[in-house]
Amino acid sequence: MSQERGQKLARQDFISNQDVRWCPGCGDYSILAQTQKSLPDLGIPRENFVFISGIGCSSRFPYYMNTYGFHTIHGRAPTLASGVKLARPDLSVWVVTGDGDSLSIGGNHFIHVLRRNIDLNIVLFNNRIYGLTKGQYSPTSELGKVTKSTPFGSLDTPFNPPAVALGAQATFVARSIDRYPSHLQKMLGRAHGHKGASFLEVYQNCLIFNDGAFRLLTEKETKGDHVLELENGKPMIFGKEKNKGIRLNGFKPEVVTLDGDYSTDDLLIHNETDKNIADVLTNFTYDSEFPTPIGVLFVAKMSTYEDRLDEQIKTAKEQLGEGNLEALIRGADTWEVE
Amino acid sequence: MSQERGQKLARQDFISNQDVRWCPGCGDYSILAQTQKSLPDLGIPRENFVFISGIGCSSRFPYYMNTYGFHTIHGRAPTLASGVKLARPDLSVWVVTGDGDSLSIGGNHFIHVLRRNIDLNIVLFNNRIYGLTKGQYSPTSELGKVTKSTPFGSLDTPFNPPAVALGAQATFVARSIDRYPSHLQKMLGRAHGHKGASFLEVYQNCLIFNDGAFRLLTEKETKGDHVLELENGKPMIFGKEKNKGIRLNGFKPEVVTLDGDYSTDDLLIHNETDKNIADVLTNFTYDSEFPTPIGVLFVAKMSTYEDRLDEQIKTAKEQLGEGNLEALIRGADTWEVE
Amino acid sequence: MSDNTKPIKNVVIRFAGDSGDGMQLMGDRFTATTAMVGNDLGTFPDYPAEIRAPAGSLAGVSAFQIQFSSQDIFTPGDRVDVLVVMNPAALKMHIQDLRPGGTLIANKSNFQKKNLKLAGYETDPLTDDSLNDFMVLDVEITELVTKALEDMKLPLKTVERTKNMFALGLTFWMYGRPMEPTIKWLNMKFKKRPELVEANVRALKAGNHFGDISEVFSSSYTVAPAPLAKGTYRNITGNYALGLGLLTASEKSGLPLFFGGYPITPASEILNQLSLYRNFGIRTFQAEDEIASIGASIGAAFAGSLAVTASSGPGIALKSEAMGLAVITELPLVIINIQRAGPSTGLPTKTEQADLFQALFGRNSESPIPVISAISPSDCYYTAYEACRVALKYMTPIIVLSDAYLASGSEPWLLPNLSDLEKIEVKFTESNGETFKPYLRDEMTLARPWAIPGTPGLEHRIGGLEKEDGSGNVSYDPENHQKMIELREAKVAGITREIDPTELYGEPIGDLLILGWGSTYGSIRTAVKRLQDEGKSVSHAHVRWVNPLPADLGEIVLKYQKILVPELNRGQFLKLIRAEYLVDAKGMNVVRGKPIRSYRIEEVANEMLESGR
Amino acid sequence: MSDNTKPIKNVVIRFAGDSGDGMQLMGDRFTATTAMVGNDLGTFPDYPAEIRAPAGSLAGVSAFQIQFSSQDIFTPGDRVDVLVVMNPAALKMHIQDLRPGGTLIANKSNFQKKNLKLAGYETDPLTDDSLNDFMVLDVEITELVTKALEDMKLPLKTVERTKNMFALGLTFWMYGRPMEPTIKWLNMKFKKRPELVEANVRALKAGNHFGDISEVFSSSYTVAPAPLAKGTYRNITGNYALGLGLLTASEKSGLPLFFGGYPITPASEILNQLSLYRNFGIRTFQAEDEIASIGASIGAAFAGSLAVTASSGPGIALKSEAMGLAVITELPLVIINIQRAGPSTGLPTKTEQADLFQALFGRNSESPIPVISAISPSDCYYTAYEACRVALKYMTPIIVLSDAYLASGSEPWLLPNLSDLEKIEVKFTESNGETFKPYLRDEMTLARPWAIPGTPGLEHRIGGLEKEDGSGNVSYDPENHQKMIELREAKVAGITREIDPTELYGEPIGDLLILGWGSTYGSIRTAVKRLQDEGKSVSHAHVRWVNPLPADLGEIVLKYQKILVPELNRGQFLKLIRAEYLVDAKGMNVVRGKPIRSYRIEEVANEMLESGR
Ligand SMILES: Cc1ncc(C[n+]2csc(CCOP(=O)(O)OP(=O)(O)O)c2C)c(N)n1
Ligand SMILES: Cc1ncc(C[n+]2csc(CCOP(=O)(O)OP(=O)(O)O)c2C)c(N)n1
Ligand code: SF4
Ligand code: SF4
Ligand SMILES: [Mg+2]
Ligand SMILES: [Mg+2]
Repeated sequence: MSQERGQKLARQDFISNQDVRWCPGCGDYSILAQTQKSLPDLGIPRENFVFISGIGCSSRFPYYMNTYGFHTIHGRAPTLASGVKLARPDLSVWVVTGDGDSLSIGGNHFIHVLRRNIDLNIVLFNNRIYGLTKGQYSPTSELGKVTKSTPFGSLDTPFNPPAVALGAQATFVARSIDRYPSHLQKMLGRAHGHKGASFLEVYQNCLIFNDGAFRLLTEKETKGDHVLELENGKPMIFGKEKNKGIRLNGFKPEVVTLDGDYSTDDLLIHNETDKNIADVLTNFTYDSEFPTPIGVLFVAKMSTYEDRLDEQIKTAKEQLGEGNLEALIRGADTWEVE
Repeated sequence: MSQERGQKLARQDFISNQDVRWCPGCGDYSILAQTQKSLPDLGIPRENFVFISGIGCSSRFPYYMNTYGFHTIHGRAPTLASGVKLARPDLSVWVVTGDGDSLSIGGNHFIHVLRRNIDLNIVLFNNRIYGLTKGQYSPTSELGKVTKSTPFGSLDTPFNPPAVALGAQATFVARSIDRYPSHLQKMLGRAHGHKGASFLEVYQNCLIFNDGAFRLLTEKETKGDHVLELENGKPMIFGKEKNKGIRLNGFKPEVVTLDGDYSTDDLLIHNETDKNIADVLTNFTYDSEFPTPIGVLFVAKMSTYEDRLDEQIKTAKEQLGEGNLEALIRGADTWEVE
Repeated sequence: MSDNTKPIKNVVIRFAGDSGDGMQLMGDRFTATTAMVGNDLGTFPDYPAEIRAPAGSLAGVSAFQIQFSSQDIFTPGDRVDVLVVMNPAALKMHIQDLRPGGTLIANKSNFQKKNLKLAGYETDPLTDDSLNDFMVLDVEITELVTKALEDMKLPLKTVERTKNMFALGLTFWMYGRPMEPTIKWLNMKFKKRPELVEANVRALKAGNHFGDISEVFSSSYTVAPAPLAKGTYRNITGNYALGLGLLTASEKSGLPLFFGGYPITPASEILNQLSLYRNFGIRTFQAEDEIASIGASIGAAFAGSLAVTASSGPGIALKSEAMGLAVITELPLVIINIQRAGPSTGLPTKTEQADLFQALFGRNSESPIPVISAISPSDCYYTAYEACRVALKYMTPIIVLSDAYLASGSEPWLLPNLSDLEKIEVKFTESNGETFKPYLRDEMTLARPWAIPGTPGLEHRIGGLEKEDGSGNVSYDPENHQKMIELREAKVAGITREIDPTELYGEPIGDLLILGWGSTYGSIRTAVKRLQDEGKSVSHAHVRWVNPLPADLGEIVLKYQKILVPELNRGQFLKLIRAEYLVDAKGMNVVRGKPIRSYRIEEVANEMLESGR
Repeated sequence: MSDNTKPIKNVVIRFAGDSGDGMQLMGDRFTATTAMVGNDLGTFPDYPAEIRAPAGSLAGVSAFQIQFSSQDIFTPGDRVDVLVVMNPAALKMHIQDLRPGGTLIANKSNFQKKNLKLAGYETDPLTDDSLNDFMVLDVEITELVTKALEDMKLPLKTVERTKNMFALGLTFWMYGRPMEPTIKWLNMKFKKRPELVEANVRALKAGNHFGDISEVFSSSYTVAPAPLAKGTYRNITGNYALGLGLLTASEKSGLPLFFGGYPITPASEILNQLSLYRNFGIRTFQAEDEIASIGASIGAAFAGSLAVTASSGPGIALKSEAMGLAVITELPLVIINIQRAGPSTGLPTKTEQADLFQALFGRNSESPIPVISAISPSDCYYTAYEACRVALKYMTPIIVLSDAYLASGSEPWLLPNLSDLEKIEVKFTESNGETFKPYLRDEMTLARPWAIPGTPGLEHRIGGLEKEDGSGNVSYDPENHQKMIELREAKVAGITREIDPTELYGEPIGDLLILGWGSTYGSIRTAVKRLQDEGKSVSHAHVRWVNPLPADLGEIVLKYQKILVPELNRGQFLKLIRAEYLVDAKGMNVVRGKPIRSYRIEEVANEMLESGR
C-alpha cells in the first residue's frame, strides 16, 4: 500500500476535531500523540485507516483520530475488526483496547483473533486497573491489589499478556511504555509492518486509580536497572551503567553483572523469531526479579486468515467457475407444471 | 476429605438410571467408564461429587453419573463450577467439556478459571470436531480440515490446548486418551489429587464426524512410535521397541534413536514441575513430527482462590469482628425525630 | 401394479424408525417422486436431539411426514393416514397421531422381545389387539430383503440397510408412484459401489411387488396432480430457501455477502450451505461464538458488505448486546433467528414461535428493530430477500424469524424470475468537500448515509454512545437524546410503507377473524378453508411484518365480532394486538414443540363461534 | 448570622462545577447537615461519564442537587431555586433549570477569558445582561479564600481546593444551618493533616461570614423541620440501601450471600460495597464478564447460597441466556438491573426506565421471571429484601429494577426494625429414602425442592433441557412440554399472593388515574399532590411488582375516566396495561436521561383533564 494522493500526511492530519477527554496527565495522551506521529510514515492514505476499540478510558481513542473509527462495545473490538478486515483486506485496521477490555470480558476474542492471524494491529493499553468504571482491579492487577472492588486485596493471579498471546499462537508480540515516545513510535511501526495479527502491549499510567504502577520503569533513577530494551541480534544488556545482562544457565535465565566474571559474550542474544527465547522473556514480569523486556519479544512468519480466504475464493472460482445463481436456484430436481 | 459412611463405594454406585445416548462406539463411553471406576478410590462420599458440563455430546456426561450434576449452557460450565466451589469448597467439583465448548465459546472462562486456580478438575474431551451440531470444525481441528461448515477446508490455525492452559497460568496440565483406560484412570486420579485447577485433555474419537482423528495414537501398529508416555523423573523414551527418545539440543528438542550414538543418559528427564520442559512438550502436537506426550505435562504448587478467599474472610472477622448488621445499618450519621 | 386403483384427494404418510434406519432419506425420495408427479405437497422431518441414540430406544426414533394432494395444500398435515414404523419404539412414539381407520405398516421382523422391551411394551402390540382401530399390515421386511438379496453375499449390515427401500417400494405401490426416479438417483449416489445400487434397487422392487402380490391391500390409490400455477418447480426446505434468498440479495445489490455464524440447531445449515458458495465470492466466517459472529458482521457492514448473522434463541440472546450497537450505529445487518423450543436449551430440535418478544424487546433500552417473519418454507426465500432490501434501504438491523418447522419442512416452489424481484439500490456516500455528517438523514426513509472506510474525505467515527443528530458526535444533551430515540423509532415505523396491504382470505367483515404471523400460516389457512367450506363466517389474515405492523391491520381487526390468534407460544403476538388495537382477541397457545394442528384450530374456532357474547 | 430570617417551606439548590471542584462532596455535606436539622430531603448527583474531563470543559461539569422541605417531599425537585456555579461551563450546562427569579451564585474568579471560551461564551454572561431573569450574586471566591488563608503559606492548589467550603459556608448562612457538623467531619477526614482542617474550616467560615456581611442578601431563610414519623433516621442512597437489603436477607435467612459481579456504571457500587463485608462472610466475586458473574451465581445457588448478581442494561443483555437456565432449573437467584439510558452504551451515567421489556421478555422462548421495581432510594432496601424472600420461597430467579436516579439519589430513611421484616424460611430438602424427585412441587407455591450437593441420597442432575414433570428427567414429550411451560408460568403468576393491595393516593373513582411503576414515584406523587390541592379529581397508583401485576389493578384502572402512565421510556408499562386491561391509557414518555419533572406531569394531566373525551 502506498500514499495515493499528492502530499505527504502530517501528524496534524490525524488529529480529529473532538476534544480529548482523558484526565490531564493520563498516559493515554502520549500513546495518542505517538500514534498520530507514526501514521504519516506508513505511507497509507488516511481514509484507509480504521481504528476500532471496545469500552474503557483507552477505548475512547478512535474519537481523537481523524481516520475511520468505531467505538464498539466492551471486549468485542477484535470481532468487529475481524469483520472489517475480512470484508476489506486492503484497509489498515487497528484495535485499541485496555487490560480489562481485552483480557477480562474480551479474553476469548483476543485469543481467537491471534490464533487466526488476521492482519490486525492490536494495541493494549495496560494500566493494570479499570479506569472508566472508577478503579476496580483488572486481570493484570497484581495479586493482593487493594482496589474499590477488592478492599481487602485481590485474590487472583494476574495474566501475563504476552504469555496469553503466545499460548494462543500469536505471531507478533511486543511491548512498549507510554513514557517512551520514540520507542513506542518504533513499536507501532513494527506492529504495522508485521503481516498477521500484531499484539503490542503498552504500559500506561492511570494517575487517578493506579498512579505509579510502572514507576520503576519510568523514573530516572530506577528505569535503567529495570528495563531491558530488546534489540534483535544484540545481547541482552541493561542497567543504569549498561553493566548488567541476561545469561542462560541451562534452561534458567539469570541476571549477571558484566564485571570480571562475565562479558557480553556470555549473554543471551535476542532472536525475535526464537519461540523459546520468547517463552523465557515472557516470564520476566513486572512483578518478578528480572528487568522488564520492552521491544519485540517474538515474531513469526505465517500466512494470514484473510489471504487464505481470498485464495480459497480464487481457487473455488477457478475450479467451479464463477457462481451461477439461476442454475443454483434451479437445483437438480425440477419439474414443470403446464 | 474421606469416606464418611460405612462401606466403600463401587463403580456401580456411580452409574445413574438414565440411558446413555451417545452413538454406539463413541469414545465418550470409555471416559465415562473410567471415571465411574476411578471415583470409588478417591475416598469421597458420593454426595460430595458434582459434575458440571456445558453443551455438546461430551457435555451430556453428568446425566450418566449418579452424583450431583448440572448440564448447563454452552461454554459456561467453568463459571457455574466456580460458583459451586466458592460457595462450597468442601465439594469435589468436576467440569466436563468438549473442544468447542471449552475453547470456542467458552475460551474466556477456561483461561480465567485456570488463572484463578480454583480447585476444579476440568476434563476436556477433545475430538477436534463439533459432534452435537453434526460436524462443523472446532478450534482444535487441523488447518485445512474439510467439515460441514468448511467444505473447502478450514482457514484457522488450531489451538494447542495445553499451550493455551500454560499461557493462562495453569497449575496442572495433563493429557490422556479414551482408548488408554488405565492411563486415563491414573490421570483422573492425578487431576483430582492436585489442589488447584487441574486441566486434563482427553483425546476422544468421534466416530461419526471425525473418525480416526487420533488413529496414530490408538492403532496397534502406530501407537508405539507416536505416543510418548511421560513419567516424572524418568527419561523420555518411546517407540515400538522403546528405542527412541527425546533429547535437547540447546533449546531445541530432537528425536534420537538409542543406538550406538545416544543412550538413555542423553535423554531429557521429565520433570513435571519444570515450566520450561512443559513449554517444550506442548510444542509436540499431534500435527507435528514429534510423538504426542501423554501424562502430566506440568504441575505447580500454588494456593487456591477459594483458600485465599476463606483466609480473607477469617482475617476480616478477626480484625473487624463478626459483622454487626444493626450497626452497619445505623451507619455514622443518624438523627432522631421525636 | 394393481389395476384396481382408486382416486383420492389427499394423503398424509409418516415414516418412523430408528435414526439408523434411513427414514429421512426415505422421506426425501418419496417427496422427490411425489413432486414430479405433480401433487402439491408439504413435508416435515422430526428427528431426535441425539446424534445417534442407542438402536431401538425411544430417544432414537426419527420420523418424516409428507402430505400430498391433488389440491392446493399448506402443511404437512396433522392426522396421519398411513404410518410406516420400522420398530416398536417408532410405533410407541407415533401411533397416537394415526387417525382411526388409518393404515399401519410395521416391520414385524423388528418386533422381538428386546426391541419391545426397549420401547416399553410388555406384550407385542401387533398381536395383542391393542391396534384394533387401525388397518394393520405387518410385514417381515428384514426377512423379505434378506431373501431378495440372498445370492449377493453382502454383509448383514448392508442387507439390513436396504429395509427403507423395501418400505419405500411398498408405499410407491400404494400410490402408483414410478420407481424410475429413485433408481436413477441410486445409480448416481452409489456410482462407485454398483453392488449397493443393485441391492437397493432389488429391495425397492421387492417392496413394490409385495404390494402387488400381497392380499392385504384391496386397492392402491391415485392422487391426481394438483392445479398449481404454470412454471418450473422444485421442492425446497425453509433453510435452504433462506440461503438462496440471501445470495440473491447479494447478487441483486451488487454487494459482497458476509455471513458471520456459529453452529446451533436448527440454524447451522445456513452456515453450512453458504460456505459452499465460495465461487460466488461469499465470505462465511465461523466465529468463536455468537457474540463474535455478530461483531464480525457489524464490522463487515461498516466496511460495506451485505452482512448477515444467524442463530437460534439462545444464540440470539448472546447477540442482544451487539444488536443494540447496530441500532445506534444504524448499520444494515440481517439477523436471522431460526426459532426452537425453549426456554434455555429446551427442546433444541423442536419448533416454537416463542422468540417473538425476544426479537422485539430483547435488548437494553429503546432499541427498535424491524421484524419480518417467514410464513412457509418457500416464503423463506422472499423473506430473506425482503429483509436484505429493507435493511439496506433504511440502514437498519433487521430480524428475520423462521423456526425449526419451516427450516426443515419442504414444499414445491415455483422458481422465481430474478428480474421480477424488487430492485435493491445501494449507493455509498462520497465526499462533497464539506464536513461529513454521518447522521444526516434521507428525508423519506430517515436512513443515514453509508460511508465506508477507504472513501477519501469521509473519515468519521461511530460508536455506542448517544449521537448528536446530524453530526453524529457524542452528545449527552437531554433534548438530543429524546430526539434521537424518537428518530430511530420513526425510522422503523416508516417501514410500513414497504408493506403490501394485508391480504384477507375470506370476507372483510364477519364473525371471526383468525389472525396469525409466521409459520402458522399453513395450519390456519387449512382450518379456515374447511370452516368456510362449512359455511362459517370466518376469515384469515396473516402478517409477515411484526414490526412495524401493517398500516391497515387496525381497521381490519375492528370488522369482526371475534378474533382468534393461534401461536406456538403463550400469546405474544396476541399481547401486541391487544395493546395496539384494544380488541379483546383470544389466544390459542400451543407449545408442544410441533406445528399447530389445523383441526385443533377448527375446534377452537367452532367453540368461539358457538359461544355467545 | 443575620436575624432577618424568613420562614420558607421548600428549597431546591444545585451545586455545579468542575469534576475537580468537589461538588459531590459539597452536596454530601449540605445533605448531612440538612438531614440533621430535620428537614425532609431528596438529592440527586449528576456527574459526567468521563473520569476527569479537562478542567473548565462542558464535558467535565459535575453537579449535585438537593431539595429540602418542612413538608413530606418525594424527589430532589425539578426547578432549581438556587444555583451555585463554580465556572462558566457549569453555568452553561445548568442555567436552563434555574426558575425565573431564582438565585444564581457564581464564582466570578473563574469567569476569565479562557474558561468563558471553553464553555462557548463569547461575552461574559455575568456582565452582558443575559441573566436578567435571575438574582445574580457573583463572588470572587478564589480571591476571598486566598485572602482568608494568606498567612498559612499553603500551596496554591490546596488553597484552590477550599473553594467548595466557602460556597458551602455561604449556603449554610442562607438557610441558617449550623457549621459544627461539617467542622467535626473535617477534623475526622483530615485527622493526620491539621493544616487542611484549618484551611477548610477557615474557608467555610469565610463563606458563612460573607453571607452575613455582604449586602446582597436582604435576608436568610429558615426551613422548619418536616413532620416525619418518629424514630431514628439516616440519609441513604438507593444503591447503598440495596446492598444493605441483600445483607439483611442473608442474615434473616441464615444463608451465606454470594454476589457475582462485573463492574458497570451505575451498578458497580453494589459490588464495591458488598466486598467490604468480608467480616459478614459475604463472598463477592468479580468475574471476567457478566456471563461468568451470573454463571457463578447460578452455581452458588445450586450449592445453597443466597445468590445475587447485578449489572446495568448492556450487562443484563449478556446475562440473558443464563437467565433462561435459571428459569428452567428453577433456582433462586436475584438479578439486579440498575438501569441507565441507552440504547447500546447510550448515556451510561444517566437514568432511564427503558429496560422493563428486557426484564420481562429479553430471553429466548417463554421464560417467565418475576420483576419487582424500587420506587425510591430508601425503598431499594425493602425491594432487595423482598426479592430475596420471594426468590427463595418460590425457587425462582427474580429481577430487581432500579435505575441511575435511585442508585445515587438519596433521602432520609427511618431505620428499619429488623424483627419487623417478614420472615425468610429456607429448608433444604433431605432424603426420605425414596427416589428423589427434584421437580415435585409445593402445592401452594409450586416451588420445587432445594436439594443441595453434599446431601446424601439426593444425588440428581439438572440442566437446560426440558424436564419431565416430577422426576426432572430430560423429556421430549410434547404434552409434558406444554405442561411445564404452563407450570412455570403459573408459579410466577402465583406470586400475586405476596403483593399487598395497591395503595391509592386519592379517591378510588375519578377523572384521572396517574399510574406509575418504579422510580417515577416521587415525581408523580408530587404532581398529584399539587393537582389534588387544586381540587382536581386525580389519583395516583404505583406498582412495585411489574410481573406479576397486582391482582387488584384490573379493577382499579376501570374506575377512572382517563389513565396517564408517565415513564422514562417510550411506553413499555403502558403497553402492558393496555394489553392486560384493554383500557385506552395514554403514555407520557420522557427519555432525557433525567428524572421526569413533576410540573411536566401536572401540565400533561391538566391537558388530559381539559380535553373532552
Ligand atoms: C457489557 C459491559 N460491561 C461492563 C461495562 C463497564 N465497563 C466499561 S469500561 C470497563 C473496564 C475498562 O477497563 P480497561 O479496559 O482496563 O480500560 P481503562 O479504562 O483502564 O482504559 C468496564 C468494566 C460495559 N461498558 N459494558
Ligand atoms: C449458545 C449456544 N450456541 C451454540 C450451541 C450449539 N452447540 C451445541 S454443542 C456445540 C459444539 C459442541 O462441540 P464440542 O464442545 O466439541 O462437543 P462434542 O459434541 O464434540 O462433544 C454447539 C456449537 C448451543 N447449544 N448454545
Ligand atoms: S481514569 Fe486513569 S486511565 Fe482513565 S483517563 Fe483518567 S488517568 Fe487515564
Ligand atoms: S456424534 Fe461423535 S462425539 Fe457425538 S456421540 Fe456420536 S460419536 Fe460421540
Ligand atoms: Mg485498564
Ligand atoms: Mg468436540
